[in-house]
Amino acid sequence: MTERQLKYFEAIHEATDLALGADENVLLMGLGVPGPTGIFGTTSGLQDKYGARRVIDIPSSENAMTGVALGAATRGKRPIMVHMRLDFAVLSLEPIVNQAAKWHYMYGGRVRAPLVIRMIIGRGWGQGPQHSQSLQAWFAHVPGLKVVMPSRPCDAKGMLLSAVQDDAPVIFLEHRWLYNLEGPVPDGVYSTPLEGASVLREGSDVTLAACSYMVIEAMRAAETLASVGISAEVIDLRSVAPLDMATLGKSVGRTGRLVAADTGHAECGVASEVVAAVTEQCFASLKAAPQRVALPPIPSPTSPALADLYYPGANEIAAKALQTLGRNDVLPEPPSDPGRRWRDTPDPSFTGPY
Amino acid sequence: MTERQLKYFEAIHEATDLALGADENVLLMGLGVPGPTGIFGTTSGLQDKYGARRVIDIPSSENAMTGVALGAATRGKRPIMVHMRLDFAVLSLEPIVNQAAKWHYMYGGRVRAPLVIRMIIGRGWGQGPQHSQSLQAWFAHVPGLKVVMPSRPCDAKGMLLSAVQDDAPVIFLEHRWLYNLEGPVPDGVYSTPLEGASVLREGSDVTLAACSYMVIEAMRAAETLASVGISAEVIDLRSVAPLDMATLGKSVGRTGRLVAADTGHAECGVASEVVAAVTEQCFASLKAAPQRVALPPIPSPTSPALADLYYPGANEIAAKALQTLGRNDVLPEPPSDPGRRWRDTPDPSFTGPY
Amino acid sequence: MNRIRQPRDVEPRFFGLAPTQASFEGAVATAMFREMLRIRRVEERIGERYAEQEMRCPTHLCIGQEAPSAAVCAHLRPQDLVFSNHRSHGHYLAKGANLNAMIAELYGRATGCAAGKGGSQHLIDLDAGFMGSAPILASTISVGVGAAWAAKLDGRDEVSAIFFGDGATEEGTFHEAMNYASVACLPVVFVCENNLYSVHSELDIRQPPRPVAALAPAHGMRAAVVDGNDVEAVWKAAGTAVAHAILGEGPTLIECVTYRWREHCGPNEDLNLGYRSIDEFSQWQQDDPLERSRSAFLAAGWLNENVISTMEQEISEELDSAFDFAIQSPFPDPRELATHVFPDPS
Amino acid sequence: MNRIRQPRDVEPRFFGLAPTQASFEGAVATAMFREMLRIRRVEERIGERYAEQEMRCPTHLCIGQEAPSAAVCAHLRPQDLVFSNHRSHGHYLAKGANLNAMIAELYGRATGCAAGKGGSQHLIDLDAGFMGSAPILASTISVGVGAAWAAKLDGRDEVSAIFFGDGATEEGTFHEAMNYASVACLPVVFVCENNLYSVHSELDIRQPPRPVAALAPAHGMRAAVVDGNDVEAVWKAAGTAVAHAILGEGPTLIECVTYRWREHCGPNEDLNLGYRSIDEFSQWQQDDPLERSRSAFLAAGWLNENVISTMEQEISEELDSAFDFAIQSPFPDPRELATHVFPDPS
Ligand SMILES: Cc1ncc(C[n+]2csc(CCOP(=O)(O)OP(=O)(O)O)c2C)c(N)n1
Ligand SMILES: Cc1ncc(C[n+]2csc(CCOP(=O)(O)OP(=O)(O)O)c2C)c(N)n1
Ligand SMILES: [Mg+2]
Ligand SMILES: [Mg+2]
Repeated sequence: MTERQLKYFEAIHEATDLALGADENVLLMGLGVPGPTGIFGTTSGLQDKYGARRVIDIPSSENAMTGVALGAATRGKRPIMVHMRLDFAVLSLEPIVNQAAKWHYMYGGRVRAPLVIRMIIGRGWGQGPQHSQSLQAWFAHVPGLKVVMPSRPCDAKGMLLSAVQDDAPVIFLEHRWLYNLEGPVPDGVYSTPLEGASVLREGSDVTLAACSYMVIEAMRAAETLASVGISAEVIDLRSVAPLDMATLGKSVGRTGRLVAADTGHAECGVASEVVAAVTEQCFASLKAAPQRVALPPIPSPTSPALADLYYPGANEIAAKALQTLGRNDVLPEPPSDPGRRWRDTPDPSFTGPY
Repeated sequence: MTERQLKYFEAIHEATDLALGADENVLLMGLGVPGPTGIFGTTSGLQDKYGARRVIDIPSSENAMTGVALGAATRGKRPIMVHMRLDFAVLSLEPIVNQAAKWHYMYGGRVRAPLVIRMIIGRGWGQGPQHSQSLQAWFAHVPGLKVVMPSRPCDAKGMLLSAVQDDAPVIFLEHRWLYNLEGPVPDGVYSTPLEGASVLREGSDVTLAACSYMVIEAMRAAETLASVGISAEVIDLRSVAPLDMATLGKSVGRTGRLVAADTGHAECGVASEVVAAVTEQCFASLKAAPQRVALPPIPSPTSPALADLYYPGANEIAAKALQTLGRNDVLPEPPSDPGRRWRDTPDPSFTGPY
Repeated sequence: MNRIRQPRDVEPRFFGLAPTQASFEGAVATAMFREMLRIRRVEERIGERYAEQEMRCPTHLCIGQEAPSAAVCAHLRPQDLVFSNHRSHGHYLAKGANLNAMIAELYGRATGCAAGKGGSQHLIDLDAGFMGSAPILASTISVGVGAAWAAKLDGRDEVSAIFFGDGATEEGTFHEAMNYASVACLPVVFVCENNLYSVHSELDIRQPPRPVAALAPAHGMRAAVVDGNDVEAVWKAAGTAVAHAILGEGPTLIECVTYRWREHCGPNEDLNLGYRSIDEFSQWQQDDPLERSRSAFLAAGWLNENVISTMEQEISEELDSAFDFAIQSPFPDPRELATHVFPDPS
Repeated sequence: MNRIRQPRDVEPRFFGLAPTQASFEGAVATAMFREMLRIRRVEERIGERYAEQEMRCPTHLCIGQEAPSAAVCAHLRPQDLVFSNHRSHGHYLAKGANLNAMIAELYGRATGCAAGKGGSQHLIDLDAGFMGSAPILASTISVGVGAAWAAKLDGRDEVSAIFFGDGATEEGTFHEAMNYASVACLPVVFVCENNLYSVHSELDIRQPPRPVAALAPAHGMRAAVVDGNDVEAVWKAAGTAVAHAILGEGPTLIECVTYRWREHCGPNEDLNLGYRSIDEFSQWQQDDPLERSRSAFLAAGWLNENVISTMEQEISEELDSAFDFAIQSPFPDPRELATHVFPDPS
């Protein structure tokens, strides 16, 4: 195993670079993609390397440009489209959901639409109601889309490489707060399957199933729980559609307890899906009511004084885990920068690797 | 109680007529609203009665016209906007979800957006992948929206009247196959709350919780189950956001068994939400794994030969109910028109009232 | 403009586009006539048999609007691509796509061009360059632009012709797509079949009084509005548009003013609905594009009654066999329900 | 067009709109100068204090672009409405909205104009007719059209002025909104602040070479493109546009070509990023709208140095007290998190 460490955004950059290098048909498109800040560094320098035909800036026409990407995909191209915020991609749901997700099926398998749509989920520093939505549940609800939310640099790279190679449309969701986390990332081309969760920490008392940034919080919760003698298993869902029921089932079969944590809202969300699917399939194993940790049913407020109350984290996950165990230990506060007044930037105490 | 019977579409028409009559600020807008077929009869004659200023035809610009409705709503109007198919409203998610749902919150309560958006959910006769989507889960996922799906004419009328009076944006979803069902509808103005489920049939063995057209199928399933001695309680959710957890909890508290049936897909859908929320809150009451009845994770096929296999109905609900009871009775086929080769039009044997 | 009520209200206008100087002659004209006749007969036959309730899907007939399909596709080469909307039969047929597979698709059979999964609103025939049709208004416009973009990137000599109605031009994505086709200078011909109605709503309440074609120059594109029942006029405008596309000179919008004879969706006439007057309807019916070319081409000596009756005969036989094919084809196997959700690895 | 690189590249064009004949005189000019100066100083002060990290929200400064705000709002009456985008401070201030509440909003305080829930990207002041701003591109355009529609329905004499950037004009909804404003003949003034960039992407790669204003006639609307750093030119075009709106003569689009001095989002300069040249930047900086009117109005005798320094003094004091107000204001109470999700019954 290589010990090379990359940050999450570097892993995305490397995967994109490799994908562009390996196949002439791969295209990279998005407003600001070739620009000086390169979508938070994930696309920097790639236009210089691969040219303005393949790495292109586009008008802010999210709807039609998604249709354009779909059209190019049906003609042999493999576009990667990037949205700086998922919230902007809401304008492109018609081409994503009515069209791209269904073209293969509704034309009886005659057409393929190998399209990757990267969307960044914003958070913090007053991103507020229109720059921080985490709408993965919408995509996971729609047949024909694969929806992945890697939390680790190695998965970000391997899953992006797989996504580009897949002939289905893939929604690739990146939480902004993961961008500076570091972890080991193998060199060269490899691919990580687009389905399949990963057990990041083994444990026997309770299963913490999380996706994207909430995996970080779940890992921290597991630490805290360990300090009071509770052994938590942490599952990084990686893909939210399809869910890896085998891994979930195996874990809950052992622990009998489940906390599902998602970056989005609870109602009709990924946490609900995890709870519903596990309950339906593993009811006999469950020793306590499964619990959800998700955003409250409130739009995201801008003031840090409210945003701090809005986002659940390790504490909330740990508390729900205790609840499944019928315990009411007082948990130690997770370590945190004492100079940190607001929680609207990522906790500097956590930078990976994990 | 009046014994007057109205069809579902007549109830919608009557509510709209009353709302327009009661308040000058109520507007009715949508492509084809004043046209000769009047949105399947629900808007017929209303332009003649209330004039072309208040009952208006619009361009097929779903995005901007929703913004227009929002703007008018912020200035004291109470628009009712109509989409002939929910699938078309996908083009208007930006103004619905980023804007209308959030304006009251993100402007600190300064603005109100009393907006009703009616969307018809299509089905049958080869409506296929782009004319039959049932995406209520998307709306239910978003804070700031109220999402209702009445199944009975009396609720359609009472909830539409409430929706028009509510100062929040309300998503009002009507399944096309309900339109010709008849039921008792009180005269005059009344309002049915936008939250709160309704127990349509009492029972003690299993709870069937359904919304919209699936309520019809659940009622038929309850009949079938009764024929083998099983007493099913049928809950019409009516509102899918918020869910009426009190009614659900009370029922499952008695029956210990739950089947949740929705017209949409299972994954991150309303059926999952019902199962997750009930499990989280009523775990101790549950005697068996709750079950979901929903569309398979497949786009809607057009050929009747495939569509017939696609849509679950009373049989599937009854079968899941048996499963929660650990029984494997062979159920009688529900009565059906022998001349009916395909199930792509509503079953003529069921026309209400119920 | 608009207030087009009668065929003679259409006032041709050219925005930076000159109609082709190529002469419109016998063979070309005859082939177009035959295509229009064929489309008419296919649609009529569907109309006749729709009442049998064996074609169980929403079906939008293009009777009265055959000229743009025939005239635009006359310029397209086998490698060129067509994208279409809900009223797609004419586009599909004129591009040379498979009739049997189309009828079987309407009948929901496994042998349908979309394996029965699409129906009338989702026709496709990749072999013929008919790339797909979809009923969400304007939804295939950007997709067609994307196909043209891929062609340009790959240096393939391919033109995308994209058909849509006047209603679709009210969708913002149409503008976004025009803007990108223009900026990227793509080989696209946008074809708007303006039949004055979107379902039952007339143009005047939906759009300001200017030709749809006037939108194109605002996006830096060429355009023309022509009499869409005059197959020669459409052919002349489309010829230049396709030539510009082939020469790498970017996109063009052609607006063809025409008229739908049957109800919006379904096989019947709909004068009983009252949204259009009998007078208006009959004036347009007298302006029948098929009849206009028939008499003009007879007069020019390009056609004679014998040739026409041979055409009728051939078409009728082709249709008999297409409907037989459809009816004798099996329905999709139940296992097909779950196939094609995701592509198998290629 | 476009290839605007230097201020003098802007070539005014009028599409069916005549600039007002009203003369541009002392009091009007002075008031506009003062408003521009005030906007400049507010933005500079935000820029200075942003580094303290107490204004914790994305903030888009409009330094260099003050003229359109001042000139358009000079024509608006108290009952008229303004809708805005992410770069909203100038629009907010010029419409006479509350400065204290704006600064408190940036500081995330309970006394903010949106109770701290919105931040810089969601300003509002209903009392001043500032109806809201939102950062999703083009999202408030249709909302402003809807407000104008309500006014027309109710027979209220109200004009909606809607501000947005060149990037927003690439969104389809902008076209849909123009189409409807035109068809329904609504009292709207669309104001495009074309600063040649969308974040770091220049206009030429995003739009074909034509003024943004050329889009309007395609939708049956009047329009003009003017030098957006020339407060008089904007004022003259806007005057006619507002008058047409008031007279029930429908919407107008005014494109103001201008330039942003600071980074897209945040308080700093960004020449280090290299997406625009130092040369380009400094030419535009020399074309400072504030300096241009200052010298012109001094020359005309409408201003003198004393008046200006009084203005500076007043503004500085106003700012001191606004920042004091913000900093002394409480943060929202934790209970506020869950309020306003749904309105209480009215
Ligand atoms: C986005 C969207 N909105 C509404 C509809 C409903 N609809 C189906 S066909 C049609 C008419 C479209 O008119 P036009 O584009 O002129 O085509 P025509 O039917 O006249 O050929 C409408 C409104 C739709 N399919 N898609
Ligand atoms: C729908 C949407 N797409 C993308 C963005 C990201 N974004 C924020 S501001 C901006 C630049 C917009 O440029 P312009 O409209 O010209 O305004 P300017 O910033 O130049 O004043 C972009 C692309 C957004 N906010 N909304
Ligand atoms: Mg039409
Ligand atoms: Mg700009």
